Amino acid sequence: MVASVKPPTAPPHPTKITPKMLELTKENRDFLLKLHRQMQFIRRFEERTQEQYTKAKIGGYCHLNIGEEATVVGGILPLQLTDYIFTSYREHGHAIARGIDPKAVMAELFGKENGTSHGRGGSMHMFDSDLRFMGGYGIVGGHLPLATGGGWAVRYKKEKDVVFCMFGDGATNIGAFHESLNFSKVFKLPVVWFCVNNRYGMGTPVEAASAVADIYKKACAYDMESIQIDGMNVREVLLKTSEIVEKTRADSEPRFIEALCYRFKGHSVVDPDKYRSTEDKEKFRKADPIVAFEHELEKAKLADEEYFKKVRMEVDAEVQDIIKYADESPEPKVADLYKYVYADEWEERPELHGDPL
Amino acid sequence: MVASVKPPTAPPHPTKITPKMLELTKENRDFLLKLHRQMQFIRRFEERTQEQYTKAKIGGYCHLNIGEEATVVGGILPLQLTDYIFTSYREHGHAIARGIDPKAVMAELFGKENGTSHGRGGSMHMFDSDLRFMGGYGIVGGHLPLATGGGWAVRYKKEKDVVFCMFGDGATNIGAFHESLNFSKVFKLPVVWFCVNNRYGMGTPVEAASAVADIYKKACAYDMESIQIDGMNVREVLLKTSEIVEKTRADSEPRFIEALCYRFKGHSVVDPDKYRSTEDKEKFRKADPIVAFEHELEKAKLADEEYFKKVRMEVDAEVQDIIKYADESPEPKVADLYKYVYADEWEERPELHGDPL
Amino acid sequence: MPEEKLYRVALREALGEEMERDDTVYLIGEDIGKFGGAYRVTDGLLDKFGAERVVDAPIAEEVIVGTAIGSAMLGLRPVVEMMTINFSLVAYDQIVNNAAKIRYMFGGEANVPLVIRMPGGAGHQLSAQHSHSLEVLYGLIPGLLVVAPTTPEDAKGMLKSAIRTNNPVMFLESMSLYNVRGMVPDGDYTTPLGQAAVRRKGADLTIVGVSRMAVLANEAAKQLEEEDIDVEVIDLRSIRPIDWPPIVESVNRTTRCMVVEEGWATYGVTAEIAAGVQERCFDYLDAPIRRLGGAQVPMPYSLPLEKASIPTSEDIKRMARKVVGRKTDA
Amino acid sequence: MPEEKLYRVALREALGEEMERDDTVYLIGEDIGKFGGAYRVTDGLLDKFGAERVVDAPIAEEVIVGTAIGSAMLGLRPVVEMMTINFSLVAYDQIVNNAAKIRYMFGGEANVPLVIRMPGGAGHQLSAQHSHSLEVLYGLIPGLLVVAPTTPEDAKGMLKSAIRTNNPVMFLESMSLYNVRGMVPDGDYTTPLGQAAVRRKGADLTIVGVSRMAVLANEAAKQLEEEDIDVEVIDLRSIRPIDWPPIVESVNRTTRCMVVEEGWATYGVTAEIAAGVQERCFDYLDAPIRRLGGAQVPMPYSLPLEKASIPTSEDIKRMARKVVGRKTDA
Ligand SMILES: Cc1ncc(C[n+]2csc(CCOP(=O)(O)OP(=O)(O)O)c2C)c(N)n1
Ligand SMILES: Cc1ncc(C[n+]2csc(CCOP(=O)(O)OP(=O)(O)O)c2C)c(N)n1
Ligand SMILES: [Mg+2]
Ligand SMILES: [Mg+2]
Repeated sequence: MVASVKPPTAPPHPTKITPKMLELTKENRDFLLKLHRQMQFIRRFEERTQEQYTKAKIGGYCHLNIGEEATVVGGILPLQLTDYIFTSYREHGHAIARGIDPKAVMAELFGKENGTSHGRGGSMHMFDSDLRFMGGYGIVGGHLPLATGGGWAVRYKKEKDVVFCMFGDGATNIGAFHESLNFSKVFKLPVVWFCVNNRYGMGTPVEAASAVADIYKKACAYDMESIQIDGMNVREVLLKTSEIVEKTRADSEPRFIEALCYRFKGHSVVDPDKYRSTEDKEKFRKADPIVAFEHELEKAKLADEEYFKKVRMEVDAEVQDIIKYADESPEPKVADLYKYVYADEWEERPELHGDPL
Repeated sequence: MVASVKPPTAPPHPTKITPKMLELTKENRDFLLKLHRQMQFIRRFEERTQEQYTKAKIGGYCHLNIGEEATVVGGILPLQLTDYIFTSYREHGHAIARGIDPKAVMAELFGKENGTSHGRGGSMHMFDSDLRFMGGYGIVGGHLPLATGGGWAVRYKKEKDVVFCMFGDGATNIGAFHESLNFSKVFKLPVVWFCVNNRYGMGTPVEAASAVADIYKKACAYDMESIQIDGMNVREVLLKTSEIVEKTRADSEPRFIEALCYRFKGHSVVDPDKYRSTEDKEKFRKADPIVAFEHELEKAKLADEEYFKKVRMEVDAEVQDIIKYADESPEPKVADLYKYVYADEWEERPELHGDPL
Repeated sequence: MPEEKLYRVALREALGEEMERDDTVYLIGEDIGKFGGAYRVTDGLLDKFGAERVVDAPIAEEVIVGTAIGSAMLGLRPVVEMMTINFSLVAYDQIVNNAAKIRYMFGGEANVPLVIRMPGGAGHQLSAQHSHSLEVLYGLIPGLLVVAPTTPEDAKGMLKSAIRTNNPVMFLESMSLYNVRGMVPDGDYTTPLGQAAVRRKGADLTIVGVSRMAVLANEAAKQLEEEDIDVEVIDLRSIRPIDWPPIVESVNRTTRCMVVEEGWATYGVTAEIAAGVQERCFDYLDAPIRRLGGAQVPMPYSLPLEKASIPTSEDIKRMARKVVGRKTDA
Repeated sequence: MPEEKLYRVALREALGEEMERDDTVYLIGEDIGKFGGAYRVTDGLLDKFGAERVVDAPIAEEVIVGTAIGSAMLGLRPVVEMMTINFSLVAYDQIVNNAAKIRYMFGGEANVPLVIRMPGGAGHQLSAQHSHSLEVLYGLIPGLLVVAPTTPEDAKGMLKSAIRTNNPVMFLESMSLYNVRGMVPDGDYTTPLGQAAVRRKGADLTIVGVSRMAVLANEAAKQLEEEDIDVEVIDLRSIRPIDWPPIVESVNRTTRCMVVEEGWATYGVTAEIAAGVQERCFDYLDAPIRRLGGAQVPMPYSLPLEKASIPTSEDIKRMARKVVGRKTDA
């Protein structure tokens, strides 16, 4: 990974999240405000990403995390830096929460050489091996078998890392989901399956696609511990995820988490989003995970509207800089088109390029 | 289908199996003895199939039903002739129990033109559209989506038929299983999923491959009614299957049955079967479904050893004739190699044959 | 009266008209109903035909295709939409091992009247997992018919033929053609499967184009006219079977041939065309048959890299000049 | 000392030796341990290396391949056994969309050192769903290396190379070769990937054979000697990349070429070879390049039909005579 600096917005990775750390007390103020800032940063990053898409600075499919920030920050923060993450195409926020330089994330969105994947991957394929961020993937459910393999490798090497695999509600209906959960349980792999149930797979509501609407119940077929959590509440996500992750680290048994949330925008930035009712959208808007957390912080007198405003301004300025950075970054060289297809000596074999004679 | 005559061994298809019909009483004697005869016929058919394989009259992979006769007869008999069956490669007995002329089954095994599939399919691919026997399939789990489609068509046409889908324990770990069960429940399709748990998929015991060893429990992930039955007891299989099938016919909700049994022979006729303990084999041999049923019949004084002997001799003679028939049947013509690849006018298009110029 | 229509609208009309004509025809796919289809081909059909006939399925390509096959065996005529050909790989086993083989392995006792529609192709920065063409994966398989229409007229007429045949048809659309306009005849008509179309007559060189590349080849041909290169353009249209006679007739006349596809040329569709042409036209050929395809890379996201990966009409012209022996550029 | 060994034993030795050399190498597949492998290639390895390194997996090809890929990204070197190439279609998405693309789509930041071994081919009356060759499905895909060794020596040496490279390798075995014997060098050796092998020198005709057909071509060539036809036989060995230099050198010398595969020739491996040879050797060719492949049908069970579906050395001879212009038979 080519990111130049570690992100200023990355929160500390505490050794272990405890209930105490999440209490709304003065002592915890720094930590709590960092959580808040992180969510706010991701929100702003995504809003500006959408804008840059409209300006044609970003292309392809582009799926935003807006509305899901509590699952993003709350899901990823409890992980150790030695843990592995496999996730889907809706992963800009995941990458940032993991500590990847947001500049590298934006540069990737701009298709630039200094993006996380050197501009080859784009929105759906962020990657960072140093941070064990093992990729965003575009085939729904297709990365679950890979996460299983991550768990296999950890167990094989007798290490104590956890593999964290994030996917949507829609992904739980595809065959690879079933094979992966079963396999992980049969071989006792240290994988935490983290389902971000935003209640829709594109235009299809979860209950129209899944025989059980409470996704966490699907784990019964694998005799796997499974919980459902409020994915709009960052403190709950953080705490419950941490508990599950540490249990899995201790006994190398896979576990399942379903985090209930809602995506505030269309499936991707070009989706006119006509299939959801205004009432529904309103209802969930009211439960905005950032606003809800701000209310908590305010009520506990840990911060006030002025502070939140300041944060919004600060992250806005940061994202401005990031966009500038991405915009000014270099494009990949066309001469490097075939670079990276093969490893080692195969990289340069011309017969593998198949150029016309 | 080219079967010339309906099989003498096919039992009647009663409108509906009732508990009463299965009581060990004089009144039921005819019906019960027909069940017995059917199982015995299939057993003998399979033993002789194995022998013919050794004589190289039969080739390819050849999977026998020996030991599983109670699931075969008990599973298929409760179906109406208008119901549909999709099954796997271990289906000679299934075809016979359905009422396909055993001569056509053996002819198929011999690769003859008058086999159920005109010699093109062989052991794994028996078919009969008149009897709605929709095929034996060779890709593990690959026919479950087809059965789902059968259920879809029945629902679409607003008919009252049931689709009966038979598969092994090993097949429940593959993705297509999950997708099919979920889909059938979401759309309320009249499919009965019938798992023949013979405790092994090739050399792999069920508990080494499946996170839950009680396969019927997997249905929980689809909120589907599911039962486990004794697959060594033909009366139980018949009764329970009938109940489930009729429920599904009534409400068009998919249901799941796990029938516990054991295969007495290797996975296929060439398998030396070294992976199962002698104790295990002995234990299950003692529970032989045919012997067990004979004991019941004897105890109830509905038949005696002499009768059973007579049946064995009779079915043996029948199978002899069948082999002779198959042996004397004509091979497909090499000139017909391309017949059946395409339907209608496409069948004869030479550019689809791709013969060398 | 014939009218100018979008390719996607022509497809929609074919679907709607066939559904009206035959109530065994139904559509199944992901987000084809309420969402209107990822590429809006099926937009409006749910309202017209209801949820029984325009089925929004779970994200589960294997059972979607399997359901279609199974129901086809029982007499329905399903039309599947795969959101893109890339996702069809998840259902590849169902298509190859079931749809294509069922008729044969059951000795002709079953039919699988099934259409699988799917867009392919690059040019939208969708990167490695969403951008490929892959026609050859289906062209290879006995038991399948495979077509790739390039005009609104063909899109409609061939889709109707595909729905009416009793064979499984892979109906390959191109993302980049959905917004193309063209005249569409009035009323009910069908365009036969299995036939190539000569798009332009010419004397110096035959270019056979696959899917969207046939359109580009036509553009290139127009421009080459100014350079006094008279190109015949054949739109392959049918990938399985290949319609050899017009190709052979053309090459025997022009004595030169090149073949263009958007996908990877090595082991691509163009390999078969080139191999087949040299077998059939050997004595007439004045130059080797050249092939042009996309760069042999998983499609990169970066705009300049993606552009460099897809054949352009400039690339076609460059190669055409070479094949006819003009040295107008390096 | 070099010794005569079975092809399957040579493979087994390669696996065992590589596992001893490098403890990141492990095997995963269905029934490769306790059962000993459907074709007994892995027999005995479970006892030697334990269940952690010889993994009996559930029947779930997608997660088997996915597990291998994921663990390879984390530094292990998995060797997958697919029971047959036919079942690999269930995992085709994982192979194409993940194994082959991961390195590229993540800009070179990940490697996938992975081997997938799988037997293909017909001749055992396994019928439509268990008998196909399908090499081209993998040959097409950038990011993969694809090989098909035909001798015990190559089987061992190439499998070792496959395990040692940092690229995903599709290692295509042939069911019908497992019992073939041949000399295998002593000790640790590797045979490079990516290279064709000239099996026999000749002056009249070049036959390029794919997988087992290279063996048959060799037999045919011996017999053709008696008819005074001097055939050069090239064993393709590497399906991706294709090793063009020895093929081109040979055809330019013999001026005639034919290509043989067991699979379907239309859109098959032979299409690419024929297309590529005519591009490279056009001025030297004295006859069209001919292709021979299996009958374009889902493989029938019936013995006479199956026999009629697979190229024989008689078929090769017949076509060879035609290519060199002998009219010894119709
Ligand atoms: C195998 C496959 N089928 C279809 C698609 C198209 N597609 C992309 S995202 C998506 C919806 C996924 O929904 P969900 O898993 O709930 O995740 P979300 O987008 O809501 O985060 C679909 C259908 C795909 N990428 N892969
Ligand atoms: C997708 C696929 N993988 C592997 C195989 C090879 N195979 C054939 S039968 C079988 C075991 C199946 O076990 P189970 O489902 O329990 O059925 P049983 O044979 O016990 O009746 C295997 C692995 C196959 N045919 N298809
Ligand atoms: Mg969702
Ligand atoms: Mg079993």
